[in-house]
Amino acid sequence: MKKVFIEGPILPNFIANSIAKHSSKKDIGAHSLFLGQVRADELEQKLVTAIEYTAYVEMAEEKIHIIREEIFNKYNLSCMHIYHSCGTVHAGEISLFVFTSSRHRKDAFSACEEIVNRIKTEVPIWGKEILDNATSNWKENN
Amino acid sequence: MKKVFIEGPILPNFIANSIAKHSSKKDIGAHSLFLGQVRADELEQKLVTAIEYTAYVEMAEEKIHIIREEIFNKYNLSCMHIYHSCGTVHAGEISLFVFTSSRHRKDAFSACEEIVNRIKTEVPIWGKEILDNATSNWKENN
Amino acid sequence: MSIKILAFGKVSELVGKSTWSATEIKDTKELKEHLEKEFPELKNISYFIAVNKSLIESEIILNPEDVVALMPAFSGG
Amino acid sequence: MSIKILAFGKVSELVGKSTWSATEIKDTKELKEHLEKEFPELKNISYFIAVNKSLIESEIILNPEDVVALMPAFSGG
Repeated sequence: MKKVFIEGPILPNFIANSIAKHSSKKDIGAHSLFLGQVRADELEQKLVTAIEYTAYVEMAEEKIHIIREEIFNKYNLSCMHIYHSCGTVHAGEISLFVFTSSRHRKDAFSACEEIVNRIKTEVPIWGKEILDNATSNWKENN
Repeated sequence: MKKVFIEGPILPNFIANSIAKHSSKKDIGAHSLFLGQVRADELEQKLVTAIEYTAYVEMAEEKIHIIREEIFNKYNLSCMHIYHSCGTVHAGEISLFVFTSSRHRKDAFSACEEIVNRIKTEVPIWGKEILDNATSNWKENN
Repeated sequence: MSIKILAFGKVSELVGKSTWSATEIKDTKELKEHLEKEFPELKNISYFIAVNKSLIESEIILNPEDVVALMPAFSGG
Repeated sequence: MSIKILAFGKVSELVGKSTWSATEIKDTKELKEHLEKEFPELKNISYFIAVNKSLIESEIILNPEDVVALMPAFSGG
């Protein structure tokens, strides 16, 4: 099964390397990338300084594998990459990276958005927001 | 008016730098990036090796400025960046980079896709496909 | 022979542990009753149960070696 | 006093130049007639006309110093 979890933030250079690897795939005309960045939200006058991510890793990897297969069957894609942070990711850093590539742009766009929606609702990952007074709050996806 | 045209391909490191600059914008939760890559299409048994882009630069920049304003009014975005190559871009290299950022993902996704569609249909840029027998063909967007 | 229990997120915080074993529990309904007796705050939050990495849609019998995960609403991304 | 003409893409290739001037042309209709007489292949392709960077939707009068662009269908991206 493809590696999904990355300890700590997903760095811009990692994303650049991932993009560069596709230059040899000459049937690709369109890439859609989604990056989820940790926001410094204000909760009852406290600022979020980081999110600590935990996951039920085995189940999450299985679920993401199923999502991969279903999205590959539904859209005409050349490539798909999904990475999620575990551990601490500070405000302003990136915790989710979804990358789809296709011949024409419509497939890459639609697949990328659908993968992000499914990861947020179907994959057992939890984010604990760390506040600037050292308290914490379990994040809830809308 | 913001600089749009870049001579030659848009490099992965340029994209990484652009991503990294957003880490100080702590109200951003979602980035959507589109990358257009030159395909090595086959035309009557000849392979496309590169596209030479020309533009009516002054009009293109004005048009992209208008698109920027309209998209900012329509969606709740924190940031928007649009770059297009001029000159020669080889197969496998990137010629278009659209980057939208927002608090929640829906705005970034919808805005990014709409900008790409509008650039392809409304902005005076032309691509000449260079074939591997040294002939050429004017590209047509569908 | 016992079942293995995993707790995540807010559930793990409330029960003060993330993995333990239990014996003599016949089904998921009985498991929840046991847990909510020991940790009454669990009644106030909603959580899903997965048995062997599959979310259950109704109560099911538990067998020895089953892995039961207690999972609050997901918040990845 | 003359108008400035810019040609792009396939139009530029057909006429063999990308920028030149013309005088005594009263409107866009007359400009097209002139061009298509000199370069008959232009009749076989479709192109838009922009005057001072605005696409025209019907024929318009040309004034001295106007910049007229002959533009085939766009193919950026």
